[in-house]
Amino acid sequence: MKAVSAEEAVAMIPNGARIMVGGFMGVGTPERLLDELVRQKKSGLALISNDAATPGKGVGKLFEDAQVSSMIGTHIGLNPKAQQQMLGKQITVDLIPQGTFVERIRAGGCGLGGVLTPTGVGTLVEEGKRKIEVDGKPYLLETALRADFALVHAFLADYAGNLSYALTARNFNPVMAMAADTVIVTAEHIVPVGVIAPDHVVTPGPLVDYLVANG
Amino acid sequence: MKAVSAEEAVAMIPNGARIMVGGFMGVGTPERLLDELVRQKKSGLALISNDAATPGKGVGKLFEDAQVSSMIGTHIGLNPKAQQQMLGKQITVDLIPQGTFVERIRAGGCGLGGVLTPTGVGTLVEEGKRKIEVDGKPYLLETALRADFALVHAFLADYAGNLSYALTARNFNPVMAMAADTVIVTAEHIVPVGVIAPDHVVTPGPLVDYLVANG
Amino acid sequence: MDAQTIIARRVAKELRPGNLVNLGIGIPTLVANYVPADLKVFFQSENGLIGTGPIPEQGMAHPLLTDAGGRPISALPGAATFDSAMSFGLIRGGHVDITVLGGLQVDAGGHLANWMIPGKMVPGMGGAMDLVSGAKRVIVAMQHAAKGKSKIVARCNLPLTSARPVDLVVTDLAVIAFPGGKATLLETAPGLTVAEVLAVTEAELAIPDAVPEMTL
Amino acid sequence: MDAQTIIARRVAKELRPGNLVNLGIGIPTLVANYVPADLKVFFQSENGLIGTGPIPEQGMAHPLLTDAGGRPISALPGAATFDSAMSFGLIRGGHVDITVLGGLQVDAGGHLANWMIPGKMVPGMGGAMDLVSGAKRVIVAMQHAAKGKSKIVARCNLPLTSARPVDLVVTDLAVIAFPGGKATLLETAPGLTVAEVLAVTEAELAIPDAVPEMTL
Repeated sequence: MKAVSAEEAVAMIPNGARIMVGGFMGVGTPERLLDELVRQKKSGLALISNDAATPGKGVGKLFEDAQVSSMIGTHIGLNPKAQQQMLGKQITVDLIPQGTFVERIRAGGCGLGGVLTPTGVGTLVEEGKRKIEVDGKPYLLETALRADFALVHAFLADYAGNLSYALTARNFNPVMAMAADTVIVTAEHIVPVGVIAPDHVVTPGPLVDYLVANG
Repeated sequence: MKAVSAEEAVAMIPNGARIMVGGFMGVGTPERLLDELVRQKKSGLALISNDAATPGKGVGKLFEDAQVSSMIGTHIGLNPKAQQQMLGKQITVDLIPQGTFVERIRAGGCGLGGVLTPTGVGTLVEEGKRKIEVDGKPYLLETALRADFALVHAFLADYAGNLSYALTARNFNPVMAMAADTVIVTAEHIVPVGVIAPDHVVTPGPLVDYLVANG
Repeated sequence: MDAQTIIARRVAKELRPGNLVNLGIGIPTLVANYVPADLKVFFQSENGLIGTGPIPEQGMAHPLLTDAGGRPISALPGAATFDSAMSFGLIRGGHVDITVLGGLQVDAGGHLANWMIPGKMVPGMGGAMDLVSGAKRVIVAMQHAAKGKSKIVARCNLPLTSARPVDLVVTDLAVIAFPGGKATLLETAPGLTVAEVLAVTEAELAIPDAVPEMTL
Repeated sequence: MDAQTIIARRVAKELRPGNLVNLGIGIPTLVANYVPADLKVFFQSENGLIGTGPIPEQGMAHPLLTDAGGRPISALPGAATFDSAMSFGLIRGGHVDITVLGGLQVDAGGHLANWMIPGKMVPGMGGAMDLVSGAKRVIVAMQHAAKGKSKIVARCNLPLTSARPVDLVVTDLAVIAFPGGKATLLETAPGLTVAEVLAVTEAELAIPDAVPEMTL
């Protein structure tokens, strides 16, 4: 784990990178990294995020100047800019069920090739997917999902990179922190080692590559 | 969630039941329920447990008087009684990789039909299993595993059934608490609602059917 | 009583002590308002909470505690938070006793369409497909008709949310279940006759000997 | 220096700052004793801990804090605990930088057999198959020969632990890697010649121009 500035962290992300961003409607999103992605005008981003948040909030900021070229998510209903760009075919959007979304990312982080889910069987979601029967019940084979970078927001981070999360800001952050080649974290509070008790650590330090320092 | 005595809890378990028992070498095992299974002489149990512990400890107690008829686990190397019964064909033992064991239980608890794992490909473990390629890489399809009863040991349980675990006694308990028709819990301490902060609850109360009361 | 209130009140009567309940946005959210104070149920918010409480008092909201729409909520004593993998493990794994969702169409076989209108903007299915596939009991809370057209249809022409049929539909006019895979009229709204309900329902409904009025 | 000490000391030299390391039982466990005090590595115990520390002092052991063999351990400041799904997610997902395991046989292609001897009592593979399949780097720490027979064999006749070849084998006599899928002698134990190692090795070994002695 290395402490860096938000500027240094985002400078590592090339245009066209595949990025996972934690958060649910902008709650639990690393806003400082999003602001910096905007400031550094990163473009052609392949975004993996539950939703498109709202304009000006969380990943919603990336749609203001069309920095996203493709998105995998579950819902973009509350961001008109993302919708316009999807309808105008400026971005391709792959909308998938939320439980499938999180399991695919978990599989990517846990070295699984995929999972079998009943969700989507008999719907449009099954198009182009392998259907596999187990004990006579049909499931869709949903494959693992990984990214070049995961942008994660924690509540507490200690000097060793251990992370804990608060309330509903946990959401996709812990699974994304396992599913990317490089994991960059912001935290509401950076605290000494030992402040987060071992049983309360959700993301162990060795998973974190870069922690954005205060100031 | 209903508070019961250990005697009442175990009385619900019929002979021949399929039971999952938390713990790793007896650490994090609900000993009071194991003692009661012995006292009530339950027989023909289909045991799902990581290991056979050691004689007289944890699930090891069930092998003293041959109460187990079959076992799915990952290792029985430290319980000579379990080994004798396996070699004597008194019990059938299905030994599987530990990562596969826990993912199969998780799948059972999370409504997945199974997972694709690279573990075991090209080894004896792949016998009789479907091999599935994803992006040119082979995986074994490992199916979901559930039980009639999960016997779970927590560190703290509150009056609403919320559970938290301590140190390495967490192990298989949280996944098993999701993968059985009936979940019975013992805890080191029963505490008022609110003592376990929402962010520190690992197993939410609605998953727990019975909590074994003190005394 | 307006249509939404009828629906929300009637759905609230389906909740049992100890139930883990997930309420979708729209009419389903209103159901929480009509749960008797002495009935202990748990509400799940799929963004990672069991124990959802009412909108917090002025000045008590926390930006990291919201519902799935991003609106501030409170957490009751005994609440538990978790990540999205756990949240959908609970949903897909059948640990949610009741999910209440809105609907665009439900057909005579109980199939629900509620996420997509071809040709229109598709916002995404969010958690709806997992909820309908996985919850122990699926209740659809919706108006009986929209723009004069029955939403209880012979066969959905909108894309399905799940191949799994729902368990109960509660509208402002009727309560419908699907025993044996066949749409069956269980109750009518107060003051309505069976014939009046049938007249505005596209799907064929089985009519039991007794069809009482809803008690609200 | 005895065989075990040679092996453990040499393996310890493979650890890099920040590595997440899983040590198997037996010789691998000894590796922790030879990690320089100023080298910050994290040890994982697959029963649910990162930050394993030494055996606790008298009276300080806690019955709920043990290693995968059930023996009391301590946890260092900054330790983290988790359930088995997470533990094996870390292992299978490639988050463990180095796993050190014992071996029964390693063959010329780097394949490891370490969990089963047909006809003998099979205790179970525990976490070994996941560790070999998933860790970023797999190091086998074992004696070069057992009962006078080379454990570095042409081809494993014992059942494999994984189809994936290991990265490094450290024995009391040699260090062997598998560049291009071919067993290659990298180092000999202090005082041993290449010829002496070859004489007790069943597998054919490629010999680079320079084969230095281990520094321990």
